[in-house]
Amino acid sequence: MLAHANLVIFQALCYDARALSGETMSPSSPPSIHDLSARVIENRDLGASHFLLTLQAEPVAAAACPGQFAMLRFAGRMDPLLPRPMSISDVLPADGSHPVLLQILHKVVGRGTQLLAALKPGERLQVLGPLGKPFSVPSPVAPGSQALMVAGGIGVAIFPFLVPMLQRAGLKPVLLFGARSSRELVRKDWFARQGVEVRTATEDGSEGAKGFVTTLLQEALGSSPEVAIVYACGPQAMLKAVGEMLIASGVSAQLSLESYMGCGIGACLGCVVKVRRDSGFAYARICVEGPTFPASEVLW
Amino acid sequence: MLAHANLVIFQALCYDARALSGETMSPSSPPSIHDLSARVIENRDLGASHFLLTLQAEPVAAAACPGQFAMLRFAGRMDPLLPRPMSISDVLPADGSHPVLLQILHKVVGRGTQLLAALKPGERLQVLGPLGKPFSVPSPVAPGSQALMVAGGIGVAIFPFLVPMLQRAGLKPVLLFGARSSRELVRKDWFARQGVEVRTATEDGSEGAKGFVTTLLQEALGSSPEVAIVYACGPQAMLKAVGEMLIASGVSAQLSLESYMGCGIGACLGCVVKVRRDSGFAYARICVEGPTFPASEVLW
Amino acid sequence: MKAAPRLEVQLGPLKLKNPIITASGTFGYGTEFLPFVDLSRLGGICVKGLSLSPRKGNAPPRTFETPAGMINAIGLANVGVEEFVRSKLPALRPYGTAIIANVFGETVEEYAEVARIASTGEGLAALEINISCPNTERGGMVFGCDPDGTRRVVSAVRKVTSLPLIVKLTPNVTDIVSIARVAVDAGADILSLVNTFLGIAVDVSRRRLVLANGVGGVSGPAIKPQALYLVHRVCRELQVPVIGMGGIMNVSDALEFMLVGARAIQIGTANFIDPASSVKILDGLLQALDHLGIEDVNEMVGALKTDGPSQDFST
Amino acid sequence: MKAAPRLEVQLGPLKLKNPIITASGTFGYGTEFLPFVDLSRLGGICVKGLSLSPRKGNAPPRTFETPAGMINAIGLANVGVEEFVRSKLPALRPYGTAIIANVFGETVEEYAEVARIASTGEGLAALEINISCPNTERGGMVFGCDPDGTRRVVSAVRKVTSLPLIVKLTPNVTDIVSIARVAVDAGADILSLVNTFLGIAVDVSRRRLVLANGVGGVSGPAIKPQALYLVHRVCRELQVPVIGMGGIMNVSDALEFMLVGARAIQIGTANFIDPASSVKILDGLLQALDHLGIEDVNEMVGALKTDGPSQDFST
Ligand SMILES: Cc1cc2nc3c(=O)[nH]c(=O)nc-3n(C[C@H](O)[C@H](O)[C@H](O)COP(=O)(O)OP(=O)(O)OC[C@H]3O[C@@H](n4cnc5c(N)ncnc54)[C@H](O)[C@@H]3O)c2cc1C
Ligand SMILES: Cc1cc2nc3c(=O)[nH]c(=O)nc-3n(C[C@H](O)[C@H](O)[C@H](O)COP(=O)(O)OP(=O)(O)OC[C@H]3O[C@@H](n4cnc5c(N)ncnc54)[C@H](O)[C@@H]3O)c2cc1C
Ligand SMILES: Cc1cc2nc3c(=O)[nH]c(=O)nc-3n(C[C@H](O)[C@H](O)[C@H](O)COP(=O)(O)O)c2cc1C
Ligand SMILES: Cc1cc2nc3c(=O)[nH]c(=O)nc-3n(C[C@H](O)[C@H](O)[C@H](O)COP(=O)(O)O)c2cc1C
Ligand code: FES
Ligand code: FES
Repeated sequence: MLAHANLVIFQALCYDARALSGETMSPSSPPSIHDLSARVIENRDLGASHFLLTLQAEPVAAAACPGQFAMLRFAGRMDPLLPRPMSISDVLPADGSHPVLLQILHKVVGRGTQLLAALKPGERLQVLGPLGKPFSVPSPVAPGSQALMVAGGIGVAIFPFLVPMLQRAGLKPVLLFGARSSRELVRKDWFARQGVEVRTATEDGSEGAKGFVTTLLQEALGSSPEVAIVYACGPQAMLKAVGEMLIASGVSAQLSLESYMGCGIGACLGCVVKVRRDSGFAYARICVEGPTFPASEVLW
Repeated sequence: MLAHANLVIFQALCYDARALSGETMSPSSPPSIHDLSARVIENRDLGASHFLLTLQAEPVAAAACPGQFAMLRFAGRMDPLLPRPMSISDVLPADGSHPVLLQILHKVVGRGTQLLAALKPGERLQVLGPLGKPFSVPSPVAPGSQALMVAGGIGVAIFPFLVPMLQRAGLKPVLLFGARSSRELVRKDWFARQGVEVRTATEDGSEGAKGFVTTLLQEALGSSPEVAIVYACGPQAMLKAVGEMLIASGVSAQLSLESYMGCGIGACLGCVVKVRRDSGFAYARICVEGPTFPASEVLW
Repeated sequence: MKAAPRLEVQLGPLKLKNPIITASGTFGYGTEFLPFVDLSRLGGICVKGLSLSPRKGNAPPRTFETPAGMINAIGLANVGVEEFVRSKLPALRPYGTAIIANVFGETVEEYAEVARIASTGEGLAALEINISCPNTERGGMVFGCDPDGTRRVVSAVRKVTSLPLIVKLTPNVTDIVSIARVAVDAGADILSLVNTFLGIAVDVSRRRLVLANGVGGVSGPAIKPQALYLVHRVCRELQVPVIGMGGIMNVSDALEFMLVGARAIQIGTANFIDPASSVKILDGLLQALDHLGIEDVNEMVGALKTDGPSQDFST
Repeated sequence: MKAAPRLEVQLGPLKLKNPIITASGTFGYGTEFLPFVDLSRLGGICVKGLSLSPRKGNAPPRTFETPAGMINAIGLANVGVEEFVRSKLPALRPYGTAIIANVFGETVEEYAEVARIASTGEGLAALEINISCPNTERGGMVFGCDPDGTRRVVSAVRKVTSLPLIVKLTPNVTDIVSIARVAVDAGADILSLVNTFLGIAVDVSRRRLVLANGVGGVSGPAIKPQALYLVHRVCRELQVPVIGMGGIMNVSDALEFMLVGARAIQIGTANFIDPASSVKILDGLLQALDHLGIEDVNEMVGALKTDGPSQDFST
């Protein structure tokens, strides 16, 4: 198993922590969960069925940490029935006209995301969050060492919120971003503007390396400078491949997993993944024990 | 049973007939039914949960006759599942910017009408129609004789489309309009502007006579000038009372009935009402044999 | 240019030009749908359930909407089998589509007599017997809810008809497979399932059951997972051809039923939501097969993969 | 000022401060809901089904959305009855709410042993036995699907506990009343119904069943008409106190179950949609009773009017 000793987990007030200048990042009691009716501020069409939804959901945004998610639902609807889990893609600092805002980056794949895509400014959406175990950031780190963010497709959604945390911890964030084609490399320029080095791969070769993001990862792990930690989010097949590469390489890695979810709060036991426990295995709930797991824990 | 001999039924091209100047109103083959995706042109909030929805649904509007209805549904939704029957409240003549338009006047009572109320211009709604048996208009009529339109609450929705037909047939239309309170006497002024005499009753006495619309009807039947025909639409209890008064008075009358509907096209046999047939009774489908029935036929 | 996928399916003695059938009670006597559907395109049409004498049906209200479904207690209103043979069947014959007469009775003898008369109808493709009908001779127990009732009805009908015999099963039983087996042993060529699930609706403000009949049958998308389960079970346990139905609204639903083993499917409640559902699903099927590169729809029948994780049917 | 409506209900030996109970398997061990629900306000909490040994449950996927419902095959994952008594029950005790242990086994002896151990738990208000569990000794036949299995389980449990005994019925039977009667004869103080309906989900693109277990249980609004029907039937036929459930999402649904005769109700899937559903429904109930001018919630129990049109239960 991965040693957790050198990882500091931001379990509380990550948004506030981000606003602080110092390095006062110590674990504390779990953040409170809020269930509120959020107003849509903006729902930007990024093309290729991707949308960036900005919500006024201050208590959720203020309590959120990178890697956490929220359950989104349309109040009063009986079909689709279940809330949809979505990563908290970013929180925007308060300005004069708005308090802290919450951002969700999503891709239309079915009925729930179709409804999300149709939301217009002023409309409302029920938001339950923040939920799940955040990413953890290693500390201290060797000067100049890298943190790789490996994104497959819409998996990129989870990373914007993580970037400033990594930077504050003294890590150099690098985004390895794979997608089917150039059009699906959404928010790439945003990362670049934050000073993140972005390397891309597309299956159709329309941009960056032709092939899968795992090729980029292989290269990055092979070359200097030192990679302190790897974060990955994307389709299960990709996560499995990434996880195996990282266990082989010995670099510590955190995977963000997905699953159908009933409740999002640990009650239905629906969202499990097989994980290594003691000598055998256990089913861990992705919504509570995850969605972030050390790569070495997950038994596919 | 009511004699049908002196009733001419406009079964075809009622909208076009209305545009004609002459009296060429002869029965013809049944109108065709259309199922189309209609664009919302306007959805006007009339207060007291009433909305006037204007749709671009030209083929339906062009084929419609007063008294008919349409089935409205939200394509792709599984809940609420069934389409909602709504009277064709009016059709608006084509102008430079729009072809013939369809109007629906509805009141929010449940989930379907809530969805209708939330429609915004540019959005789409599936419309199946025109459906059902239209009102019929007596011909010839004694000069100066009246046609009473008895409306209970949202039952008024069915009458705007009927007004010009009555006027063209040489009848003087009078609207007897009952509602809970003054705020629910929607579109009253519209009728007045069309030259319809409007008499009102409210249960709380906030406008017109205090009490039920049946009081207005009793008065109207008792006084001259001659009432050639009565049309009624409203809650079942009101229709029953109106029907009984009219059978007693001998004035010919047509009631527009409502029911839960499955299909609207005669296939499910769900929407029946008990009617007099031969020596016994039968169940007639409101969506096909109705919604308009001679008062004397209905067995409550 | 590629040829269009082949859609013809064979269910024992019954050949259909495609697997799309409209379900009994949801498609009138067919002609109601002329403004919306080219009847000649359908694989089959099951007409409203027929009885010996005409029936008026139940008092209203007869239908009500439920979450993602509806509940009905029409009371099997119909014109009677003789009138069907005389006037309804001839009107459908010209379309060259398999016409299936859905029949029922309140006694075994009535079932047989209705079936016999229906079978005299020229051009009828098959009989579908609705065994979800209460046996008035035995205290109202539904025939299809016990093996004995099922056996007696099916055998009696089998004796009076040489038409392909479809037995339509009720889902309101503990063990549908045992009933299915009895139906096949008694002479069914084909099984169709499911009929509606028993349900009620309550009007809180009036403190009454909504339907005048009290209880009704639930249909529509709400019942799809249950219907799929029952079709899958019957297809796994028996070799008989199966027609699947219950909540089919689109081509994906139709393919789900075919993958678990149904050779044809029936479209019921969907006809009320969009009267052109049946042909839209047919068009969707052609497109889907074409898209998947499948040349014959029969390749989809029972094509569910069952390797991999256990698929234990005991829980 | 008017007094608030009285909410206390008595179910045989079990008194609840109000009729709102959270359903087994949908409310964890209670504490998961501390951020959303003041547990002390609930009438009762049914914990996740407990077995003799801890169970890991089924492989994923375990849940899937269906039209207006969901399907689950969790596989009865739980910490085991001993761990429940040791750590989970004490955490719930301070809230002064009736804690109900839902128990099951794969043999009659296991049922009895789990029930015996659960009954040692201090402060437990009642046992609910889930008889929708396959009997591993008899080829996986579900205990609650036949009268004999039901009788044996209920009698065995009755012998080892003096706690109020709730028997939770499966809806997947031809005649729920006969099973209910056996349960009562064998010693049930209270019946609760319904458990989930059997169903499957099919993934067309992968040509597989979605759930790793294959079959699962359907819950949520989709099943409400069917659940209401079964609760109504049992309440009409038997005098035993009944706890109703199946798709209750709001106060209107809750009142529907009470009108047909349920003295208390359980909230299941709704807890997943909005974790505060249980208390919101409780608040809604208070408001509704107040609005209707009803002083005691018991006035609603079985208050369905049955005069007027016939309410025939045979069709
Ligand atoms: C912790 C977590 C965080 C997530 N973050 C994001 C995010 O930031 N942006 C984003 O676009 N998506 C995210 N997802 C995935 C997202 O929840 C699903 O894509 C979404 O629920 C699909 O909803 P739908 O109604 O559009 O699709 P549905 O109508 O439910 O189904 C459409 C298709 O999507 C698939 N699907 C449905 N639900 C899931 C699921 N939970 N996981 C995987 N596949 C699913 C099904 O296989 C189906 O074919 C996340 C999932 C989890 C568990
Ligand atoms: C031929 C016909 C024409 C109609 N024309 C109009 C119209 O022009 N304007 C208008 O506002 N309404 C009209 N109605 C009534 C309208 O169809 C219902 O009010 C509507 O379906 C309710 O939908 P909902 O989803 O909002 O309510 P639901 O969520 O279904 O139910 C809310 C309440 O409305 C009642 N209800 C539901 N459906 C009906 C129904 N069909 N008839 C009576 N009560 C019902 C129920 O008792 C329930 O309590 C018409 C009905 C028919 C049959
Ligand atoms: C209004 C209505 C009437 C029905 N009448 C009959 C009938 O007469 N005979 C019959 O065998 N099934 C009848 N059914 C059952 C359907 O044929 C079908 O089995 C059931 O509705 C499930 O399919 P669905 O969910 O696609 O509607 C009826 C269903 C509905 C909704
Ligand atoms: C995810 C899930 C897990 C469940 N686990 C159990 C269980 O362990 N024991 C039990 O008796 N019922 C269990 N049930 C059934 C519920 O308690 C309830 O009977 C059923 O879901 C119907 O109610 P609903 O529609 O309100 O959810 C479970 C239901 C769900 C959805
Ligand atoms: S989604 Fe319910 S336990 Fe995770
Ligand atoms: S609504 Fe179906 S027959 Fe009238």
